[in-house]
Amino acid sequence: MSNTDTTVDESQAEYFDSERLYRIGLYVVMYGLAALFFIPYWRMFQLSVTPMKFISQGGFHLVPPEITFAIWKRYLIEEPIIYQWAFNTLLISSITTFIVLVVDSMIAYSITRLEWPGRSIVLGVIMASFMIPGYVNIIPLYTLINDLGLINSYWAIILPFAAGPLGVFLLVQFFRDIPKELEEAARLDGFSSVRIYTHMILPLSTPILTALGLFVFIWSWNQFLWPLIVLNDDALFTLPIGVVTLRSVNALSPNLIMTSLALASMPLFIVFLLFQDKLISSVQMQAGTG
Amino acid sequence: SGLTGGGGSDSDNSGKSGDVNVDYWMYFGAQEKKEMTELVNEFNKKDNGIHINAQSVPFGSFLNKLFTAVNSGNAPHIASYYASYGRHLKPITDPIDDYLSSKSKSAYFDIARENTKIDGNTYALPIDVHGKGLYTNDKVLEKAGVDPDFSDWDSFSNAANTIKKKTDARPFSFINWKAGQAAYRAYIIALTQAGGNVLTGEPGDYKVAFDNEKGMQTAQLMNDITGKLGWDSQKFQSESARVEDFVSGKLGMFIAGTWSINNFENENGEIPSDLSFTFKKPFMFPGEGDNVAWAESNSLYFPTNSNHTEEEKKAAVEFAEFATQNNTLWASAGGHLPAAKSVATSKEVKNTKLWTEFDTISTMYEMVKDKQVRYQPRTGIHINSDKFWGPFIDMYLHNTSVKKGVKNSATSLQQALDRQ
Amino acid sequence: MSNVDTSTTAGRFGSIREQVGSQSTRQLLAGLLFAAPYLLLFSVFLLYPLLKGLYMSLFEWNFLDPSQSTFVGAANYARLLNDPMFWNAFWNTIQFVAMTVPLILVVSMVLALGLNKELKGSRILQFIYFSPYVLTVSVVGIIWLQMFAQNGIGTLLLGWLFDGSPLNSKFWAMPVIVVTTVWWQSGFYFAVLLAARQNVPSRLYEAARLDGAGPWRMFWDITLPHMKNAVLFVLVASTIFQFQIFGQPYIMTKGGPAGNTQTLVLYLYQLGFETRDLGFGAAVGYTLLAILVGVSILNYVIVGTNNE
Amino acid sequence: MMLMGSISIHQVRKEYDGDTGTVTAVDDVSLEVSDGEFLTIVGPSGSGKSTLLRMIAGLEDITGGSIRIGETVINDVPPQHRGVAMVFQNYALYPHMSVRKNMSYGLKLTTDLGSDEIRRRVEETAEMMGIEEHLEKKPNNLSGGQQQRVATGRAIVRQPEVFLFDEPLSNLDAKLRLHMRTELQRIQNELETTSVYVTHDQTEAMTMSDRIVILRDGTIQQVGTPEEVYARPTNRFVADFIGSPSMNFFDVSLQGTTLAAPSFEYDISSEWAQQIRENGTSDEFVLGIRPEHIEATADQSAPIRARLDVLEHEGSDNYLYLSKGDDEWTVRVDGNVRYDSGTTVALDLPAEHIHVFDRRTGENLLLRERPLQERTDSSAPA
Amino acid sequence: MMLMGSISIHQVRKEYDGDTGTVTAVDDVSLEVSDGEFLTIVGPSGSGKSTLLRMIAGLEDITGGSIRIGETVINDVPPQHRGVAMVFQNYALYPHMSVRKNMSYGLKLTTDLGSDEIRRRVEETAEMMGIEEHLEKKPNNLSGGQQQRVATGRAIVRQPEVFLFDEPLSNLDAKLRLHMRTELQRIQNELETTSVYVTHDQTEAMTMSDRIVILRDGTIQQVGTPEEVYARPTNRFVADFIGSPSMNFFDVSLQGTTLAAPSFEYDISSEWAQQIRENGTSDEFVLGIRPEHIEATADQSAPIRARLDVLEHEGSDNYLYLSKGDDEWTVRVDGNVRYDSGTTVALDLPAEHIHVFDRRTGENLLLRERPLQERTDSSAPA
Ligand SMILES: Nc1ncnc2c1ncn2[C@@H]1O[C@H](COP(=O)(O)OP(=O)(O)OP(=O)(O)O)[C@@H](O)[C@H]1O
Ligand SMILES: Nc1ncnc2c1ncn2[C@@H]1O[C@H](COP(=O)(O)OP(=O)(O)OP(=O)(O)O)[C@@H](O)[C@H]1O
Ligand SMILES: O=P(O)(O)OC[C@H](O)CO
Ligand SMILES: [Mg+2]
Ligand SMILES: [Mg+2]
Repeated sequence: MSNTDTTVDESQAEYFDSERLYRIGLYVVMYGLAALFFIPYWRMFQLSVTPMKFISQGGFHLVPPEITFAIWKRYLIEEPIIYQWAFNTLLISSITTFIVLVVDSMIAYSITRLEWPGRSIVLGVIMASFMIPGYVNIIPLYTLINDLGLINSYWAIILPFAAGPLGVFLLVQFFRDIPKELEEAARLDGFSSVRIYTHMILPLSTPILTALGLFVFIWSWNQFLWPLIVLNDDALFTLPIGVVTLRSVNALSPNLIMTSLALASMPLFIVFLLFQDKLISSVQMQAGTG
Repeated sequence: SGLTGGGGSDSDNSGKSGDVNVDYWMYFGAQEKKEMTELVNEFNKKDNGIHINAQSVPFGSFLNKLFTAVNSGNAPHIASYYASYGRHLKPITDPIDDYLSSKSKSAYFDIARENTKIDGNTYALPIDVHGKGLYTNDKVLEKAGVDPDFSDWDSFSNAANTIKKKTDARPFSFINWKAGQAAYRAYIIALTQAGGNVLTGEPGDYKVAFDNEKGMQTAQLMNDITGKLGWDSQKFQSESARVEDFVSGKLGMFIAGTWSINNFENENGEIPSDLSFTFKKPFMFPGEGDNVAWAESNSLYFPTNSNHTEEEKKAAVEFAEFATQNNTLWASAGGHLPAAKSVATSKEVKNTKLWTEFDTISTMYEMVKDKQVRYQPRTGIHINSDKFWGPFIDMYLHNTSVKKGVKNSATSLQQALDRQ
Repeated sequence: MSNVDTSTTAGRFGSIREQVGSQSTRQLLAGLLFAAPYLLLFSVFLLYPLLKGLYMSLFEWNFLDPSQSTFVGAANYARLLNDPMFWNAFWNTIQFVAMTVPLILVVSMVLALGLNKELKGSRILQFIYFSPYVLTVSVVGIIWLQMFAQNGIGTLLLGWLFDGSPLNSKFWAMPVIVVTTVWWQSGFYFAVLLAARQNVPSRLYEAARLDGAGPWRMFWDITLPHMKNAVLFVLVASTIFQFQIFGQPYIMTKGGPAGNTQTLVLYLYQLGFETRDLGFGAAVGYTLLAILVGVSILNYVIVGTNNE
Repeated sequence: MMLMGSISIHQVRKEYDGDTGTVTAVDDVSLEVSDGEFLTIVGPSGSGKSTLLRMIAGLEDITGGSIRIGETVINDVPPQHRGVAMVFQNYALYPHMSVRKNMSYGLKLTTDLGSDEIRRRVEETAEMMGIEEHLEKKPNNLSGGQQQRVATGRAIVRQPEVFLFDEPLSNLDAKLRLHMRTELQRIQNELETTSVYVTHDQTEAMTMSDRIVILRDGTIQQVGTPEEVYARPTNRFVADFIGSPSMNFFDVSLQGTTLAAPSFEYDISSEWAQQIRENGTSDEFVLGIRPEHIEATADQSAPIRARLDVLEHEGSDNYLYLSKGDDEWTVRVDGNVRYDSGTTVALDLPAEHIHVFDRRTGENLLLRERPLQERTDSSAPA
Repeated sequence: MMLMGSISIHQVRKEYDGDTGTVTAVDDVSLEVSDGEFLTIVGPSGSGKSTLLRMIAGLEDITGGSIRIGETVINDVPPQHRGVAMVFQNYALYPHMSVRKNMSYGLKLTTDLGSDEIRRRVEETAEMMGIEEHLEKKPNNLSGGQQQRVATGRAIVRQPEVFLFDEPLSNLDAKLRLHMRTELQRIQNELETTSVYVTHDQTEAMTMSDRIVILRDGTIQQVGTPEEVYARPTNRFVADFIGSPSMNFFDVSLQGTTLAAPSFEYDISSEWAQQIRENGTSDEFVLGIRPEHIEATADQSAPIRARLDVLEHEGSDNYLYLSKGDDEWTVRVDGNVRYDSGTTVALDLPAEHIHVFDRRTGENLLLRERPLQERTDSSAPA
């Protein structure tokens, strides 16, 4: 009981010094990375307000020598197709989110709370479909959508998306953790199955429903390939594909393109700002690490 | 209605009840779209019982969407596409000779009219004839003190070398746009002047013809511009880099379309006042071949759809005639030479800056009149695809050797033709 | 309890008769009703296309008139094996995944470990790190395209490396797409790893401090073993997702230069929606599926044995 | 009316389909609970206590047998119509509803009482439970004890014929548990509603119940009053389970009239020896005696001796933890009796308190000999 | 050598930056722990027990004051060099390392012992803790009790000068807790290493320690042997905290020499009355008496009477829960004494056992009068 180290005295000073150094280094690294991460945003905004004459001159400006909001004005006021796109995207995302929340919570409730034979097999099949990457299916799905006459319709975007297993997976996990006793107490109190779903399960699941909803919303908002394939009419476009066509149609000016990008990303940035914690926690729920 | 499709529209949407409704898909953008929309609105204002419902479909997926729409029975009555794609579109479009007014049969430039016919049947009406020429930045030329003869390679290359020496601008770019299609069209111009062909043979039995010496030489020339000759850079920083360079005086000359003038506009929609340029016939390439330039027509096709009534088909053609024969706007702002002779030479067109000042439309008119333009081969395949011409961009930027590039391009093109 | 409420009693006996009937029948009925809407969506829009894809891949599929399709058996698959375009896309995709996945892991791990410490402004940092993830691929692609354009900052800073736009360089185009993807995706995995890191009981670090472990040892002996599952999630999820890369090359390079950024899904897209070679496209899709299922199973086996 | 709250359980079975075949959670249990009785079910974890309770409640289907409440077989009656109310271990309060709503919901759905009447009942019950001030709060804002009161209140307000409790106190800390225990007892005294109470805490069972059921692996080991199960455990399992600290057990073999353990020998009468031999299945037995029945004597000549490891004081008792070889002893002595650790203590085992069990079957071989002791005498159950 | 394990805590403070300003977790604590002593820190949740312990361990910076171990001020010494080992509440075993690695990890990192020597030490310790068979297992595969043993073993193997325990038993169930308690005592007897033991269970503190520190809101309320804090609590808080069931308290006012509660009156000597008056800050006091000190008399003329609500039997004692008006009584009587619920019981409060506290400050006003009782007498702490 006597093997105290004799190096105690030297090491203590070092111990606290290196602690401080370590923290300084940490700040440098983390803020440095943040700066790197930020560059693209800054570049986007900077270009969007730089007049064409400076852009075509080339050369590099940290801050543009002259600033113009002509393009912002043009998109926001004179050519508001971007509003139409934003509205379309909002519509698609909202409906998708709504359907996912309702339909997925129903089946998750059914699987976790109601006893019927084969439900574990059904769950197994749904979970296995997790492995199927969305794009593998595009060709047959496309012929299906075509056969159903849904090309150029929002349902073509909404329905296949709502068939995805993510929501079922998350909600099943969550519903499983709602104490069974709550439901049993409710049954003793005379709740029917529907009432348990609407008055117990749903209110108790608001956190996960919000998180899932946000996530589905953002995913749906950001869909690119599929809407590109099934939508034909630029008045029906979503923001993400609209923005790309702006680029190939109006072609040139980087300031024009960057303004449209900034406009296209704005709505989700605001959503993210408002719901940062919820969104991040939903990411974590997906990974089962939250 | 938004959810079930077909809802949105670029033109005034509300047709009167009882009107014949005609759907019209177009891929135009920017100025072109503006002018076309105006034409549609003008037509809709007429009290003729027809309502045109115009929708924009992005160019990149236009063909694909059109095929799908026909396939799923949702095709519009009218669709815009290139006139030389008639053979490719034939399986999904209908001929319109039965509906065509007699006036229309002689309204267009012959070359344009002929190009819309397949086996004697009319499949489309041409809106315009547009082609590629040589744009020169006059300030750069002045600075270098050159004024070459633009129909002779030696003279042209001397001038180019002088520009290279005397200014810090690059003299000449073969392409304006980093896209296979741009390379293809420029290549056709040079190849034709060299006496070569892209394809030979008859429809249904086309053979690739540029994988020979002439084709290879022309490709080599193209490759030299960014290589040995050092006239242009091997960098292509963005798709629009050449246009930006041209506008800012870093590029002296380049090959681009009549409509490319729209790309010179700044964020306020104006051509920069300090930019002075000219549009020339691009007949400076070496060789013993014909001095003709590549040309194309935006046209209106009539996709197959068993749901379309006779009345609608008639109305569709009526609109197409209107839109192709009353489109002075198409020249003034869209930058194209109208395909209808009377329109092309109308006062309104001749009074535009494009005719009087920038020379794009006037030059184009001359070339058409003088039969100095030629359409590309009309194949059954989507011949403009990057799949075939991507290698030319790679060659131009020295990512591929000329030999390999030409071979790749030729092989895949031949394969596609055979598969047809 | 002598005053048992009569209404209770009446209610009780009154409704016994109506409610008699097996509980399990009622549960079965309710269960199926609740499950039906999703199952319908699932079977129509997921299961059916999956099977149809397999079917289509056995045909020379006629787009305009499917009834005219000719059965070719495994010919599409044979063609695929001899298709240099497929193999090019395949190897490009593998290259992309092999570069992107480890980079994402490292970057997101550094971000997570750094942000686990209490830093001033950590909410803002978290916002910045995560925010690219909420962008759509088109925005991401175009911004990064611009970063390496003529006067793009990337070109200016790193131009000496690749002489011109890296997106024109056979060597650099893919790395730029990789970096773009890392910027876009790391935030997601950062959030996952951060949560995993925060779930490591702090008591363990205290015990380790008393045991004399330094930061490095703690990382290897405590942090990493605890985050093992999260790290595996990152690896598997990002591998599967990155295998499906489409948007970035579609927007930034169109698969060029010289086909060097052509990827499987991009090829799939071109086959299906440009060439309309649907049968062959379906075969490519199924091959991609087989690869991904293989990756998942491989992972399952590795995780399975690791968790012994 | 008198029979309303009686429960009659007849050969009830419950099987679950587990991953590895069928699990029999409750195995052929028969039991009568009379109206107003307070019956406790104890047993180790997994012994089927909750399952049995939940079958009475209607939360589990009954695989075999029948259960009556009053006159009615309730096997197929849905839970809300069985006239039972249940208090769960973790209270199962609806977290998103106020206390008032928690308490009134059942009344609203299962009776046709007017809302005024419901209000009155809820408030009356809340007052009885001392939670009238918290009626508008959400359960999460209440302490554990208060939540427990709400849960009990929610059961009471429905005025059921039977209360079912599933370990209602186990989430509370020691002091509060003690308090709520007496409170529950007070309430049951007042309402006289038939109650079935599940716990795995034998102290709770011994102090609260009229009768105790000891379950093990889904079968009843013994049913009896606290005094009975304490003094006359039918087998070693019950003897071990009931009483705290547990009974001391020693592996012995019977040699003549001597029970020989590794570290001591103990003589019994020849009648007992014979009885043990007759009933036993082999020569291997277990000798059992409760800590409170062992006498630590001054008489250093006593045959059984062991070394004191630790002495602990509890209430007015001292507990001695002793050992000799592999045999360990726990002995309860008076708080005045004092020993130092390390000293050797002599022990005496009064014959009237020893139990002998068959080592294989665990059966109590001297059951007949064990008189039922009065609960309040000095060696009563702990 | 003798001083090596002594701890000297001098005016130690700990402040945390909370969301709502600074939180003072430990407030000016001074304390001497002598070598080999077993000191227990008790107090309610949030009183600063863990914080104080963790400052000794080096897991928290010390905001003010100093701590010595042996001769060295260890404020700035990193934890691994303080010669302390700690057992955590949830054991903090490294879950992915075998028991053997768990135990040897610290030795490997902080000493230059050869691997043979480490192996020997680990196995020796494992044997001592009875976990030698589990050395190759992962902690998750062990029961709670075994994990506790590993955690303790991991501390022991390092042969520290000071053991620190932070509620090491609170994750175990009642029976196991009792068992491990005696085991820890046995080990500490054997090793004689200075130990600081944090718990909020006063029974643990009373049975295990040489001395007890009672903390409240970061300040020391009292330091003393178990006997001292039981018999001579410096204030109402200590009196309430120590002893189970808790002391009975009644709000009283002093009228002449009579302490008047709502439901009874109690006469005290005039000297006491005077002393109370002099030391008190007002006329409001609290009368306190432990359940075991109240005498339930047959003498029905006794002045204090209350109605019996519940009687509970525990060990060889009966606990009576009585009430009169708002005053509630808990009384411990002999197990033989028997009452029926509902009867009225007469109570006597021996003067030598009553405590009077200032109602505002809580100070024990009769501290001087309270003799230190022997621990083993019949009214010892429970
Ligand atoms: N839903 C179920 N499915 C399968 N087996 C079950 C189920 N519920 C309980 N069991 C099994 O039935 C047996 C009895 O369980 P039960 O919950 O009744 O025990 P218990 O005595 O209440 O235990 P505890 O004291 O832990 O609450 C156990 O073996 C348990 O594993
Ligand atoms: N890291 C911290 N940051 C801020 N405040 C803290 C921190 N750790 C403890 N505290 C506060 O310090 C006070 C003392 O906490 P401490 O953990 O020492 O209490 P404790 O007596 O050990 O309680 P318990 O019995 O619940 O373990 C509490 O008010 C607590 O909220
Ligand atoms: O179309 P998205 O937005 O799903 O893009 C997917 C990416 O291309 C995969 O890396
Ligand atoms: Mg249970
Ligand atoms: Mg603590």
